[in-house]
Amino acid sequence: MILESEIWLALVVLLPLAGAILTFMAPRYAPQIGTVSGVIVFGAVVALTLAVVESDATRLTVGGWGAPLGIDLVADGLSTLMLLMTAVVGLAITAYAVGYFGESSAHKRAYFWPLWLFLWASMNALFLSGDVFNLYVTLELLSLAAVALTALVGQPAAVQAAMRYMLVGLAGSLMYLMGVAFLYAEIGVLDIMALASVSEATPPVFVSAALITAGLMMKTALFPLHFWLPPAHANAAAPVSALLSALVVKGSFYILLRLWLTVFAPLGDTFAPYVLSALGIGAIIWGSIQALRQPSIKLLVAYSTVAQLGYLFLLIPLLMDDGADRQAVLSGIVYFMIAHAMAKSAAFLSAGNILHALGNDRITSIIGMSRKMPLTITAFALAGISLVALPPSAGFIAKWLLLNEAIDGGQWLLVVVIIAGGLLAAGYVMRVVGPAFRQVADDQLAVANPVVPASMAWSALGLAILAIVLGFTGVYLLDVLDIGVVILTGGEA
Amino acid sequence: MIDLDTGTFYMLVGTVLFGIGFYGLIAYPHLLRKILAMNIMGIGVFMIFIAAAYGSGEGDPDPVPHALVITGIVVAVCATGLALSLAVQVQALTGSPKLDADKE
Amino acid sequence: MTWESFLPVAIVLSSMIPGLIIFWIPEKQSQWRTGVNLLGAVVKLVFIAIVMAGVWRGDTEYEARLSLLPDLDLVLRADGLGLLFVVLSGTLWLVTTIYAIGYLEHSHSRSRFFAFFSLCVSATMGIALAGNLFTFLIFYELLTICTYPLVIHNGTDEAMGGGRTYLAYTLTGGVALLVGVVWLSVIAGPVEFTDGGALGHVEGHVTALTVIFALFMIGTGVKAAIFPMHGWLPRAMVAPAPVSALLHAVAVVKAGAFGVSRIVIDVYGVDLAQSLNLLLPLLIAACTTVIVGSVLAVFQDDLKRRLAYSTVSQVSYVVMGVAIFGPIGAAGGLLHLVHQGVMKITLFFGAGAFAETLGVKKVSQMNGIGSRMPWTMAAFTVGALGMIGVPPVAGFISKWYLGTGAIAADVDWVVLVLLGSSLLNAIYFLPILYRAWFLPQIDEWPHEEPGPANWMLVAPPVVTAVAALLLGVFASADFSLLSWVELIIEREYMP
Amino acid sequence: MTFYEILLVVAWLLPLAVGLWQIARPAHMLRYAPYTAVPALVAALAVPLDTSFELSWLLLGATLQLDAMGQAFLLFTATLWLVSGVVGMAYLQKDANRPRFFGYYMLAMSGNFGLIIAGDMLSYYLWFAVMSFASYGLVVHTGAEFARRAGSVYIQLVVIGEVLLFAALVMIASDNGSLLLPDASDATISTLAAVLVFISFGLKAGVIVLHVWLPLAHPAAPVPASAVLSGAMIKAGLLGWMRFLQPAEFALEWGEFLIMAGLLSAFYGALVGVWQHDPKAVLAYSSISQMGLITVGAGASLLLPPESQPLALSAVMLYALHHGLAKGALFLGVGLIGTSRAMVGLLFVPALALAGLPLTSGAVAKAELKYAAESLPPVWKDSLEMLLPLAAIGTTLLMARFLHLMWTRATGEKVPHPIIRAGVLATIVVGLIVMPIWSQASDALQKSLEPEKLWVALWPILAGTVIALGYGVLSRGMPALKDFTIAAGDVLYPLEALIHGLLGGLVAVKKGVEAVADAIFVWAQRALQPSEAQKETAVALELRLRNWTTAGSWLLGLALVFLLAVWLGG
Repeated sequence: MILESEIWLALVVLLPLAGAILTFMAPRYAPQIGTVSGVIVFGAVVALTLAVVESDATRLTVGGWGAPLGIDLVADGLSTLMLLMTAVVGLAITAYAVGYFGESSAHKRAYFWPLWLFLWASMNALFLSGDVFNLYVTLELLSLAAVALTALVGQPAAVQAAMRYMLVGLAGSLMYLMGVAFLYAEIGVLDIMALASVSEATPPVFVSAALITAGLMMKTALFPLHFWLPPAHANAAAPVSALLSALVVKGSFYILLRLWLTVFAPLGDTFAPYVLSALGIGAIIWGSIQALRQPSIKLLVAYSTVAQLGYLFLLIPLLMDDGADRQAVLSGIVYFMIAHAMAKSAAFLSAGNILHALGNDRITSIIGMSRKMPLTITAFALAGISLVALPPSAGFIAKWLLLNEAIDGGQWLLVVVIIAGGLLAAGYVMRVVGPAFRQVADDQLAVANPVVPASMAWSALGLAILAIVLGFTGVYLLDVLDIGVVILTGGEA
Repeated sequence: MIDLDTGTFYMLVGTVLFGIGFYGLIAYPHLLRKILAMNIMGIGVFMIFIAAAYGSGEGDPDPVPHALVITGIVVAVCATGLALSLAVQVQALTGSPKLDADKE
Repeated sequence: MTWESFLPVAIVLSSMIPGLIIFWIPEKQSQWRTGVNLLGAVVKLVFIAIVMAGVWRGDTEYEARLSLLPDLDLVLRADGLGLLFVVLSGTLWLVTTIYAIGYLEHSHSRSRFFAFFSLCVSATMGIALAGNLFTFLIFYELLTICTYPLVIHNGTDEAMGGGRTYLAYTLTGGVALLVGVVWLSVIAGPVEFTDGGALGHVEGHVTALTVIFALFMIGTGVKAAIFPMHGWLPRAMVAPAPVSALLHAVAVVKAGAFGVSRIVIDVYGVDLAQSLNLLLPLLIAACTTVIVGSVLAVFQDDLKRRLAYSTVSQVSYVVMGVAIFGPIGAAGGLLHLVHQGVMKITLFFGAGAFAETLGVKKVSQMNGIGSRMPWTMAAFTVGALGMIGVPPVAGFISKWYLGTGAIAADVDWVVLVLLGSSLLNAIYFLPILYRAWFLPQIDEWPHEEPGPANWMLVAPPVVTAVAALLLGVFASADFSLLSWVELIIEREYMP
Repeated sequence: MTFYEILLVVAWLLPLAVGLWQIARPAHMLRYAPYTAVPALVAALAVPLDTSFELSWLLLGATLQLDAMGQAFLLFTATLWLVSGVVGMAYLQKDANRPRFFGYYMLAMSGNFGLIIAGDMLSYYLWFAVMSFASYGLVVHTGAEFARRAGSVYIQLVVIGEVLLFAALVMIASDNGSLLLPDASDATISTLAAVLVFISFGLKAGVIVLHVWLPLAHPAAPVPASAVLSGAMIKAGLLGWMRFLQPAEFALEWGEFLIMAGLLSAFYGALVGVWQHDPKAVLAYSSISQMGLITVGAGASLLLPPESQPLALSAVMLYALHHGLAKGALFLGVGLIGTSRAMVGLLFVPALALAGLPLTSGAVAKAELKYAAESLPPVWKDSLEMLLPLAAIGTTLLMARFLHLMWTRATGEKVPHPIIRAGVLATIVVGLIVMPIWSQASDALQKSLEPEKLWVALWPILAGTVIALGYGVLSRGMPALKDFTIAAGDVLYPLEALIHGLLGGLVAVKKGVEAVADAIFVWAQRALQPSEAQKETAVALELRLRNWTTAGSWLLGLALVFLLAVWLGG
């Protein structure tokens, strides 16, 4: 029996939720249940994608309530791609976690699986939410799961980082909610499309835009509000770092993107997009500089995230500019999100392997390790290639799109920044890859015979390879993105 | 006296509460204070929703914000719970109810 | 996929697949590694031969296309110019592989080495067969990436430093190229390499086209080691000899020079380039490099460094040829693309063999080496004389075309540069020959391996030296390189 | 391919093939080495004139030919290579490096033959190069300090010559679109190209100032090598001039220039040569001087009206032939040092022939030269009539010096190797026999025997002899005069000093550039590389951001900025 495409909308949220509950109830079998759930969720997302490709944008009114009180799930090209990105990274992280939480304490394992699947469910729900309040709820749930996962390691630094992350999450969500409240007070609807069709440039919308943008900026860790990210991402367990950096920050950015394309579209010709772009520039420079300074690999990778997130904001002015090819700009930004998700998760998982095998992740420890941990170092190097945006990689295609639009729009400052960011990235990636290739005698290695479980090594490598291979699939991805996206950027609503 | 209608008044109060909460969040290093400040912020937001439900005061109040506020309160309670447990852990692990960077 | 579209892909894959396989071959299974390597190299040559025959006849279009983004295709296409480079690198790959097997007999991480080595060759093939700027860019950067592990193969501080310099230069160059390519496609749409130039439909944009050209020249010039972007090359000489030989004498630097040719001939077209006044600055840059490289070479005692500076100088001959407006000069440049490769690889093979067999790394240690390693030194001598431009070694033929081309294009002063360069070449090569053949040996060799030199180290330079001789002696035979170059000029340069 | 064509190819390639083999496999075919010149000799005698054929696949298309000039050159060249080779085998009998020597010997021989039968400029260039580079091996053969120094000077000038010739060829080819030698005569050669051709071949021919390598290299090489260097290879420069700069398109000034350069060389060679103490150096200077006279002939041929030009050219060829054989015999004769005076006495024959004693080849050649000079414009005719005898006096003095030096070294301690003796004899005899046959063709012999010519030929020799004897008597009482010498290479030393100065300047410039570059590099590194303080500041600033008060202020501030941005930017 072929299910109606709407059903998949519900299933991609419900399935991971069910998995979370099951793993919580049967902690002994959590890895097995988690793995199976991961595969099933992945399958469901693929099925949804196929359904969306076939029947264009899809909408499900849960329980038949309908707006304004009911919950509407909406899948268009953008959300489908986000779901797919989450599913791919999620599957790899699931595989990785099986090895990572294998023999270590049962306690961590017992909490990791339900929290992770719960996070996945809220992530999927977030991408499918059709109204601004549901976005708040899913965002908050996402934060809570992420915070709990951060604290999972239980070390003081991790708990402190989690606490800070918690406060950031709450403050950000509350600002967002405040913005929603203003919006509702002014317009009286919550559905995004409905808001988009009636929103105008009035003072309450201004206030709302400021609050929402500021709150989401902090949750997306846009410079200079990124202060919470490096400690949280660096101190969490490796699979958690990977999903925080690759996915969770994308959640809040997704909301930002979606709202600016619709509800706040009337504010597109103000200075606001330029402020975002300027902060993006700051992020690229500052994040890269910090990445060049960090003594440990995970911190380095975390600061790399700070830098890379800057790229997402860089071209917002063009995205909001009627004169530019907005569709192409959006393609570039989305492609960048996806490329970054693959590369960054691969980098964090490799860093996790190094930490696992060597007992620490200091850069000095990996001297000469390319011989001993070839898969891991290769994974990191490949991920690095995508982060630096060297061809042929997804990062390269993304940067190509961004660069193309920047040049087309005559934004030469942005061209310079994009380029400089790439070179700086090369600098910090080489800080890891270079020493790994150094040749030293066995007795000078940090650990003579490092051991990494196969599932960990391969899931990192798999994601890294994907970060390269996705460079060849641009046409398909962008075809998917085009579904229903006319409404977003065409201003025809 | 400035003549304020009820809706606008509550909206202002909500905004002020949000501001106070925000100040509390950033000004006091003690985690418990921060969590409480967060709750005050939340209450401020809810207040605005209620004010929005009130609208101009004529006709029936809009039911939607009420539903939202209830949902919001549930979420806030969950969050507060998690935050408190983390704060306890911080205290237990570091011996201080403050984050490192906030200690002067 | 049709047979015609499969072949260009096959030429690229026939070294990429062996490369990827070799990664997984355990360190000690050297027979397997050798087998896979040689098999790939031979299979590639077969594919190349088939394609060459078709292109020569001119009745078959070998093209494969993969769409990466709307309006952005990955295109591999075999044409005369591309095949010139393909044949050069394909043939020399086989020779170098044999050499490398002998050279690295006792080295560590051989699987890694040979794997990246093969990948580099694939990247070079991709550069040669790229059908548009985008594809060129992709393989160009791929080459940068795959070469890095080879440069730092020894893993010493010096090697790491060399690798860092290498990356710093090439990545910066790549960035310039990237901006240029993007910018040009914004102005002109997707740019396919077209005989006679691809920008015929573009009107105006004079400033932009000029700046883009400059960006291209920076991008390709870094790899071609055009002064003052040559700094990486001598420092990259810390790499093992086969790397210096194939990659830094042939693949990498030639990729740059080849890129210059592609851009001038098939993107801008000589006429447009000339009318935008782009060729003269390029010519001046090339001539400066020729002289500066030679002058610096004179002062080097380290043999490989001397050869590296010589490469800096010689590769710019190719650029010079392309920058001389007219078919004769262009022919000279393209001829030198091949000639320099064959001669310089001979020299590097020689240098590597001296280092590996006797531990001789400096010019000042080479006294009497001619009687100890006569075959290798004889090959080295042929290469060196060719570099100076002594007939009948191939180098003479290309210099001849460059010279006559320069006069035909009314840039007579270029002849002076050729003269100066020949003199300088003589200044830094002849003393080596003199020491080797006429001076008695000083004490003992620094690090002598007992017994005769490994044949795998001796045969390759002899083969390439003979090739360098034959290329010169039979320059105007029926199926010679020269006739191929003339075919290119006729079809692509001024169609 | 006809038989004669094959013969030409064999004549030219056999020495090359055997020579390469010789270098690769020492001592394998050593004993046959000299005889690789035989096919060339046969070819010179047998191949019909004006045979010409193309090898289109070779280089950029090569042509081989044998014309009258080529035949004459091939004849004496092949003879000389053959005889010197045979003598050399004996001379170097105990030399361990003999195989290497003959390897280079054959390569140079092949080059020499190749350039003679080359029908196009590129082939000429190629074989000229082969010969020049290969003979480096001959010059430095002994490995002595002196030889190495000579070799170094030699090779530097060879390279310069090659390079200049290359430039000239490139220009000629571009202007004319053809490389064939006969075409060069129909075409116009730009003045610059002509100057380059003059210099590059002048280096080989030893024209004054360009001669500096010659007095070093010829004496430094072993005897058989000196013989071919001075007798055969030096003529390649001359042949080059004649091949490349044919009269038809040549301006008068060039003829005058060549005559003046030739005369200068002739006198200069004699003036410096007489102060040498090494018999071979004396001979080398004599070569310079004699080549000067031949250059005069070449110059004269340009000044002559077209109908008289063949006469001048045949005079030049005759002179070249004569000088080649005579000088070859003298150089080989140096191998007789230490033998009896009777042996050394044998050398009087070629010496007197060089001086132009009637009935010798020298007299014939000189007569022909003078005969040609008679058709010159009056100014030149008169000057040459006056100056040529003076040159003959110079030659006589040189020969006297040479014979004196040999005479004093004739200690009689050694019995000459029979082959060496035979070789010297053979060269003399061939010279004596071949010359008349040749000169018969142009009536030169008769001309040289006319009474007034006899006296003209004779008096300079007598005068020279008197001066030499007078000097001998004078110097006996004056040791200072006896020991006076001019270092072989003469103006080389100031030239070298000059070049070293220039090079020193270059090095200084390079150092300066490097210093500046270093300074910039250091500066850039410092500018790009943040200082420790800056690094710490960056890290500290980053940590500072984590403070909630700071972060919260940023958040609030940014929210306000946004509010302003949307509010104001309507």
